[in-house]
Amino acid sequence: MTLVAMLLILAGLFFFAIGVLGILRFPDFYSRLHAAGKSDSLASVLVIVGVALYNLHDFSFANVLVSLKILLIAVFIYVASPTATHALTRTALVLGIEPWEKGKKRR
Amino acid sequence: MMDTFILAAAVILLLLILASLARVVGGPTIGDRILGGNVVGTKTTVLLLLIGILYSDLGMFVDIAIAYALLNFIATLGATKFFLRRRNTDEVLDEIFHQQEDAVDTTKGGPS
Amino acid sequence: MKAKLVTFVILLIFWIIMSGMFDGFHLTLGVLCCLLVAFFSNHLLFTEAHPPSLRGCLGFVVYLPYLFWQIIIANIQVAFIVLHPRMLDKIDPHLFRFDTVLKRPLSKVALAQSITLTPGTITVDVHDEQFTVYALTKDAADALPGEMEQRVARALER
Amino acid sequence: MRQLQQRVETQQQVGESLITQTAVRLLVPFVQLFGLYVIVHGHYSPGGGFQGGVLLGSSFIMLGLAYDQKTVLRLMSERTNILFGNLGALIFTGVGALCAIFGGLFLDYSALDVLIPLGPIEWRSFGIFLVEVGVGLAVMSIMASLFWDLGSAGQMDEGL
Repeated sequence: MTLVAMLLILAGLFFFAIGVLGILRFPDFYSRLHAAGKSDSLASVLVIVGVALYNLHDFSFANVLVSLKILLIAVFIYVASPTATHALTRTALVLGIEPWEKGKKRR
Repeated sequence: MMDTFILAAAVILLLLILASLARVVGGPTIGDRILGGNVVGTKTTVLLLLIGILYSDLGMFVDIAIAYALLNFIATLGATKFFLRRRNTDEVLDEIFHQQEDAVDTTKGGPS
Repeated sequence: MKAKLVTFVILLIFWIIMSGMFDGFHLTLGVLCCLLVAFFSNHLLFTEAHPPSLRGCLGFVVYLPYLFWQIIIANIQVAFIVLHPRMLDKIDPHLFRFDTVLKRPLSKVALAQSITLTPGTITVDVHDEQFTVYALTKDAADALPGEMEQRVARALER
Repeated sequence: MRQLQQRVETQQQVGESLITQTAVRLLVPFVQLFGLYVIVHGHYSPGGGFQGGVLLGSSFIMLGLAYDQKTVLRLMSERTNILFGNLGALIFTGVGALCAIFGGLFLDYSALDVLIPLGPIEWRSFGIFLVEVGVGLAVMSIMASLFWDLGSAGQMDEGL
């Protein structure tokens, strides 16, 4: 159980690192949103499931409830994170932030 | 042993938060700054859970994490809504879409 | 009435998971709070035109593993693009539009959120039947609307 | 209430996003319940009256951000909101003053034992709970009305 939790947390950290690298390396705002929105939601859910599994290592009813509570955060992130990404993209398009096109310099 | 691992994970997460702060401070557009704030918020939610394990009082820190995730979501929504400010989004989107189509047509039709 | 009852039961389950205390004082207050919220905002969780149905929930639960698999594929693709040394050759961002066959607002939103979470695409706008999508690569744009729309239709329509 | 339902059904207005509206609509009942949970469990977990009140108020702020202000004002009118705020302040000071009347100090809950004999320790925990409900109501009302007033410059028409 603990080993699985460790692996999940490591995978989560890897995807967090990918997300951060993405928002530092991509050329424009919209592609940064791709990196941030996707990597962050998967990575945080992986770490959260890992923490919930690790919490079960001394098994009791109260700990099961706490683990379920942690999983509620994962559900919340899966509703909220795409919504935030969508709202940001929409606002940026309406504000007129220019997308990067092939052959231009990165900003 | 597990405590050391969790501590290392928390420290790595902190370093990642510092790296994404670069986007908040030096982002060329306002969208980048909001995006950076959102990313930092997501990481902080997870970091709170890890701190909860380290203090071996997870049930308490989960409440804080949920509240933090919620407030982060509301902050992003509020910021985007503030910059939209009663504009007619549909018309603007139509305009952008047609501009892009025209650009594609000219690049295809013209001498390459 | 049915909507209120279902909302109350869902909220009570939520409360019990959150609370973790089963003495009389907290349980009574929990039931009271759930009644209050269920009475005050049941029309937010379930609208009148689409009352709660067991079939919809089951269909959504069947849909989730597929969505999760797609999300993992999406992340591996993004990781590949981010770690690629000549990243700028790989990406070709552009907007595109398509029409959907979905009717219910809820299933449209489910499709939009799935698109946002899966390979290289972000939903920008949903207007009537028209989806405006921002794609990172050409391949990702060509794949829409494909299997995902059919799966959402099977899970949530009707 | 009826008209809010129609808004929820028809959804599409100028400049409003269906996705944001639906996500917020599904989240709001759970946010409200979480706020009530934070108020009720104030003395076992972090939080209490103020934090729970902020969460309750933020549920109205979320609705105001996704729909527009008129819709939220139909769910909870300005008059009800002011009433809640004053009721919260009344509960807080009322409990305190009752303590003072029955021979203790201000907010010395064990003095309320004369009123209903439960024992001073039980009264201390129950008195804290009553005060927290009062604080929560007041903070909820003030958060909501702050957002409404600032967002619409006092006009209460469209909102941010």
